Amino acid sequence: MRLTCPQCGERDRREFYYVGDAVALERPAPDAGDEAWEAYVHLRDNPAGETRDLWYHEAGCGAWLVVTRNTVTHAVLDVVLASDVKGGGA
Amino acid sequence: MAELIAKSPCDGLLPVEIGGVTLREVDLGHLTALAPHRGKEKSFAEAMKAAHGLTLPKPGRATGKDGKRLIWFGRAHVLLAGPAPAARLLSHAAVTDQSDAWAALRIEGEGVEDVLARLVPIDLRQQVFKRGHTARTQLQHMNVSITRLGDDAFMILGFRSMATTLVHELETAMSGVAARRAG
Amino acid sequence: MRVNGKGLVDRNSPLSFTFDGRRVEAFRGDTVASALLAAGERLVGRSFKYHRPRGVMGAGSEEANALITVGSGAARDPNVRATVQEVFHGLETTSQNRWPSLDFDLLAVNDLAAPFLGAGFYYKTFMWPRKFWERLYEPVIRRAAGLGALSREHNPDRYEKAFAFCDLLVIGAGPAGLMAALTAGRAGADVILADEDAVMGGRLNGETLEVDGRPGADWAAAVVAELASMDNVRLMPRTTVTGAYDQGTYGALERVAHHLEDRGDRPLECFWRIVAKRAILCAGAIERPVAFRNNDRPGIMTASAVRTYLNRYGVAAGRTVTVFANNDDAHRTASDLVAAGVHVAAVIDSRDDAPDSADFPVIKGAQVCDAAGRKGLENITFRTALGEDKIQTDLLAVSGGWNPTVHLTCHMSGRPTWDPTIAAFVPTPGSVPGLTVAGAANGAFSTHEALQQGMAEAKAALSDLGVKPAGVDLPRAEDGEYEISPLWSVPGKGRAWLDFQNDVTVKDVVQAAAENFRSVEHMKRYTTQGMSPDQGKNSNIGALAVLADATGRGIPETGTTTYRPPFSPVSIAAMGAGVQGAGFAPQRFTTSHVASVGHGAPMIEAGLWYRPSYFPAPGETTWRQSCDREVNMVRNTVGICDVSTLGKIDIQGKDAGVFLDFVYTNTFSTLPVGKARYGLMLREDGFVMDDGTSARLGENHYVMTTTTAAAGPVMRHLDYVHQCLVPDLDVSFISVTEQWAQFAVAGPKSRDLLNALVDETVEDTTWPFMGCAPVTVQGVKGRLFRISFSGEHAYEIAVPSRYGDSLFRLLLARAEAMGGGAYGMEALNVLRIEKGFITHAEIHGRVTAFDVGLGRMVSQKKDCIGKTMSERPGLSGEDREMLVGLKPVGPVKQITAGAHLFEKDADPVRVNEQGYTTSVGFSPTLESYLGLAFLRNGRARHGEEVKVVDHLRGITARCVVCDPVFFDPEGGRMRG
Amino acid sequence: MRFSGLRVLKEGLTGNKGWAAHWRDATPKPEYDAVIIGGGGHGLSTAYYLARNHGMTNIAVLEKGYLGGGNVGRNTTIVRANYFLQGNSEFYSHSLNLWEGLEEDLNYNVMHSQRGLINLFHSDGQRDAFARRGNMMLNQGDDAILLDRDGVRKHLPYLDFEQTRFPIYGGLYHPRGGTARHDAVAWGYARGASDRGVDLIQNCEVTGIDIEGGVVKGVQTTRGPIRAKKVGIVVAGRSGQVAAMAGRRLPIESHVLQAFVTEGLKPVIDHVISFGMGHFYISQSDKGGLVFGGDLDFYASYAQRGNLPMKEHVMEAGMTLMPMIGKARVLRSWGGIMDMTPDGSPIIDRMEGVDGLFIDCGWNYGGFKAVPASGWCMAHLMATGQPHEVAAKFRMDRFRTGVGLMDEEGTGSQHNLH
Repeated sequence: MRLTCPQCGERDRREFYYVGDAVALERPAPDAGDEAWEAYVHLRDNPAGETRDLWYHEAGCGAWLVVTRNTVTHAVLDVVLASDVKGGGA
Repeated sequence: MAELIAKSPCDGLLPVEIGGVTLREVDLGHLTALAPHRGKEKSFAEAMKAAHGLTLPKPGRATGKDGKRLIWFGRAHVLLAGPAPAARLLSHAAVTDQSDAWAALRIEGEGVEDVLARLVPIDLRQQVFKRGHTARTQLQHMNVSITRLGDDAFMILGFRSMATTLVHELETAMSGVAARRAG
Repeated sequence: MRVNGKGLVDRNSPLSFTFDGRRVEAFRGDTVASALLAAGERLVGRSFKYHRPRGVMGAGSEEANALITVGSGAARDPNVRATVQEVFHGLETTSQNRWPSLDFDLLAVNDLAAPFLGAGFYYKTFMWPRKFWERLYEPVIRRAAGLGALSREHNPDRYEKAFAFCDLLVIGAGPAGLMAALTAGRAGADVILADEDAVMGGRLNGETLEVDGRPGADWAAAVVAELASMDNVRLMPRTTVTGAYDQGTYGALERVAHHLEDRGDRPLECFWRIVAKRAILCAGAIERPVAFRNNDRPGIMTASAVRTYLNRYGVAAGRTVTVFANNDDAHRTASDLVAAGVHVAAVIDSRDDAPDSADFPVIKGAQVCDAAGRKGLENITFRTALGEDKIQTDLLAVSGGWNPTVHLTCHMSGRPTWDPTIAAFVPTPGSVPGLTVAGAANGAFSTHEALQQGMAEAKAALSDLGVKPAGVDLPRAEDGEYEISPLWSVPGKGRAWLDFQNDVTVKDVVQAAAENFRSVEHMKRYTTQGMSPDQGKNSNIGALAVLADATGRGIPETGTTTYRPPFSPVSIAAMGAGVQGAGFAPQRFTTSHVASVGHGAPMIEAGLWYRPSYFPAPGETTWRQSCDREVNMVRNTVGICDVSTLGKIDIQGKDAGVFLDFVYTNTFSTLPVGKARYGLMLREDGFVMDDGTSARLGENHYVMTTTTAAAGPVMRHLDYVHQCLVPDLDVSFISVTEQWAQFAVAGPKSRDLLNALVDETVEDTTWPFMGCAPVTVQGVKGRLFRISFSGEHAYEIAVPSRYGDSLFRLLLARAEAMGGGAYGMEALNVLRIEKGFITHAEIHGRVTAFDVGLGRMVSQKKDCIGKTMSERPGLSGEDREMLVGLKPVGPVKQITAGAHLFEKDADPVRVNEQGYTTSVGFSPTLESYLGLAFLRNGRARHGEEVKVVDHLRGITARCVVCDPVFFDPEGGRMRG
Repeated sequence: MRFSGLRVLKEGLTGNKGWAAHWRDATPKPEYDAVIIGGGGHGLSTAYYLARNHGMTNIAVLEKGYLGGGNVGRNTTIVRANYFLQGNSEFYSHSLNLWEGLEEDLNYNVMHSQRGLINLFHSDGQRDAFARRGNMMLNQGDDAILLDRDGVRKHLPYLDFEQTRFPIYGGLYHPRGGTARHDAVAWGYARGASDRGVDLIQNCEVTGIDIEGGVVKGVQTTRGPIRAKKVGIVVAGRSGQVAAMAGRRLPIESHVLQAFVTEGLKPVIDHVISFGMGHFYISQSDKGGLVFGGDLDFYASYAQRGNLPMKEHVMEAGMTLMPMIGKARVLRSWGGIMDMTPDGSPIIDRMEGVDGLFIDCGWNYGGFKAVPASGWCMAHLMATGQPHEVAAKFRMDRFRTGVGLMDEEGTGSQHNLH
């Protein structure tokens, strides 16, 4: 499997660390309540098909990436920097 | 009074030459990691140009030359190799001394691409990875920085503590390639 | 025997090798199989289950029968295909799966018991008495099963792995592959051409077909020569592409030196990971046998293999040859043999309309129904509408048609499509993104079609790649129609083999269907058909057809099993190359490593690092003696310990403090410059992730310390929190673990030692407890932290790593002069247990801040990672197991780590379990074993006596529960 | 038909013509007392024990493909009871007890082979952690022996004791651990259930779950609607999709775990060996193939196939630990889809808010050995409405409350760290 890092270009899967659903980007407020936190930390859509997940280019540039991917075909549809998704532009 | 004696990371391990490929340790001078402060990317680039005459490299590129080089070092960092960082950079970037953190190797000779192809999971062939190209990637199980210095020459930076393994892996690959070329 | 004037072997290079100790003559260019056939050796192996005598069946890597062992001693290599192993002078080969000899095999008795050993018989018996399975039945079955044997010695050979990249990967160098590579190569594309054979050319080398008016093999050689001259083309002979993976990644095994008498430093094999933008599969097709009674006799081969041995190796595999076929292609075998002067008794063709020949008799509408000759074919029986007849023959060349080699197209979950016109499965387009198929692999069986498709697919690939095609002419070649009438098995009594290797017969498949194993997957799993070393390459389609027939379905409805990587078997040594011995993970050495070893310290693994266990002094014979002395030394004078392995992360930026407040449970933004603070980090699920001390070096500058084990994960975590959760913060991190060599200087005399060493004056005003500041050591700028993991007055001094070795030696010399010295991990562990300091033995991933008594460190004034989830009801309260200390109070004075805690009178069984010990050590300071443990509601139980039970080591101790801080609970020594 | 050695002899002498179907192929009835979605190991054992232990025979198992086609047919066949946390310990102990009587109970030889499992450790810290585990096994009444380096050497002399990257300090030996013939387990349960009247329906995919007023009414399938008073979801690998039919999200992500088998070899490895530092475990099948596996590929996937980096990692682990296997050739590799829960432990529970709907899922990569007890406990739950005492801790709400999390690996109650 290969992912195209926006910084480094196409790289082998062995350079990346995986953390799971990109829901991780949407951290609830501390007082959002049990259900919101349960949904954030534990519950997953876990789709058989297109999904968005978070990868870390650990052996490369150190960027966290949001990857849009198909869990059935392993096709990679899009890779963007997580910091861009979070709207952290200067 | 005794003095502290400096030891290089590959002390006693190098140089080696196998089948026309040589591997030696190089002293790059100061190594400084620089991460521009938020919103100061542009002023940092200007300060760097003014202080050291170096252009800020794009991702995957290195600027400058032997003795004074600026190497893209990851999402947030560039690595200044050679001069001590000018004080004026401090107001534009996080400045961290890395002079002792990395083992710096130069590997060169005909067949060096074949040697690295045994260890590095990226395409380092001349037509793709040209002089001035650099990458953060892996070498066997280690995270490294690789920069092409010339047609048959690369610079490899690896963790200081892993220098023994780094040299061992490269030597093994060099002897395997040499044996094939001999045949 | 050899046929003069035929073959590509080098008749000027004779050599010899051994088979079962017998000398066999051969030529360079032979395989073991061709040489054995030339020497008239027909019996080469024994089958898996019935130990039936077997001979060479094919001429490729899919060989089902001729599996041999190459070499001896540690390097012996079992299950090598004799059809692939090239000969060299002195090569040593032996037959397998027979005892005492190939000719006389005792287990051939299984063949007589065959009626009781049919499909799945073992599921129905061997159940009684229960204990007999492990003691009797299973050992007997295991000994009888298996093929070759491993040496049981460490692999002595060198293997290698490598990466390669290209625009276009062409898999297979037959006519289609050569044409594809030529088309792309001339256009200037970056091409890799890989072929499993030593000589490229594929079927062209085994046939007498012409291309462009000259022998196909000559045409192939010319194309290979041209390709070899191109800088943009890389030829990889002896390289099997074994798997297709995501995003254009292919695995390939190169057999580098199996064919060499003197291999020097060459690896035996190299496992390649090839990344290709496009690929064309030109893997050809595999001829399939027909099932009939005793169709596994030595001397029964595929028709194309017989041609290959004749045309490529100059070997006639028999003296009187009979051909049995259901298609035109096999008639070429007879023609080639006759042309070479070999007697062809007859061609038996199942079709009524088979073509006639002037050169040999063709018996139409006929089927071979039996074969005789246990260790070598003697005659066959065939059946026509008129009845049965026999032919004396020593070689039967069989063709049931051809199966395109579709395997790689199925590696990414693709399924092939049934093509009734050729009675075979063909690749389904698009099965592997970026890969197309050409030639026989695509069901195009004529040479013309192969060349034409190879060229067309290469052009399509060039177009995708944006490369302009160059002029290449399509060579002239035969374009015969492939006429076939399906024939899978010949009805009749007796056993007719489908899977030769696993001894699966038509009867087995029919029985499986009767027992309701009607799904093709069930049939495969029940009969083991297709699970043999050829993975069903010779048997899958035949077995499927028999199953379809037995269940009254068509072949497409019955479906196929899945082809999975690897295409042909790959040695573990090749895919796991480069790690034997220490190479599995990098070794990390501290700067004090050499000096520590010089002091006799045994070095132990700490993650990837090596750290000294203890430093034995003269006269000490056990580690405990050294450890006790080192602990006393730190408590009474001064000790030195390398702590460089702890993770150190440089954190800068105007939001550094705010950021740390978010990742730590406690507050760092209020920490004064020049001070350090202990911090606790949670995972988002509320459990403790790591701990460590972070110091504020400047207004916007901190250095964080992590545990050795968590250095990498914490770095990743900080990057995650920053980039994914709070990217607007102005903060950056970089690991400085490698930059600094850091040593603990601990003990009452630590300050004296440092004052004699550093330029600055070290005193409570300049370095109060938890203070930190720059320091100069012999002119070298460093950092000095007043922190303690021993509970003593202590410091950690850091200098750039280049000076680490030197500083360690200097510190050691100074310490020794003061009555102190170095201490290792054992003493470090005892010192911290005495103080109740936790490590990853305690924060093992299942504990909360509450559990370790640090609940108050979770600041209520701010949010932090893990805070909300740490407030879940299950993460605190009296049902939790809490950190406590344990001291023995009974006659047994020893405690062990990993023991469980029980109320003092309770039975030591699970339902009574109350907790467990995590760290224990003998404290020379308190002259007692001490234990850290987790005990249910432990903080409320100080003073209670509990039973500490280690069943494994037979130790049960009575202990009193106490505070985990055993020594100097007020911390006066550390702060003073 | 009762299987026995005598029967094999008799059939052998009469041309093997008397063998009958191991299970009946059933067509769906309009209504059942209970429907099990999923004809894998767990679903079939649930059906078997519903019939055997609770007398419920008007039940059906609905399988979208062929029986035993999921993880029960693609795993490394290890059977063990070596857990150390409350909840897991008693459950897997119960499962091992059931394994030990399984062949007699099913009259089917599943080749359960108690050849012994050895978990290696490579540091004092790991030894302490394994000691805790071994002591819990003994607390539970199971078996465990702590081996030192020489003890390991006696059992496994062929390991690399001198050069390997992580030297072998010792091992935790679990003599009752072992392997079983995975497919036969599914077939044995299928035959047992079918003989007791259970309808086994293959090629029948569930496409919807009918719920009215918070009560389950039945399922929609590719072979028509089926009414049912109780519905059990037992579809490891597809749990998320089926739960979604009931409008539920689960604390599960699906991951690929690869496994490998080599060509047949004469007996060389007599135990099950687990090398935690390298995420590597291996045994040798009775046919002679070395069966081994490693860690997850580590990305959410439903593809039943893996990629090269993990394959290489697994082979590398083998080569550093036991370089004698270098010349063994890998014949086939495959991937199973694992239901990964945040704490690495399973769920057998009622589906909150829907009467009559139950779920058995989240087996992570340890589902095979759990097959008997999982079925036993799921059947108990479905029949009685109460959790079985050995599975009482496999509650879904433990993630919300934090009570009774069973994180054996200590990697965290969050996804993807196991």
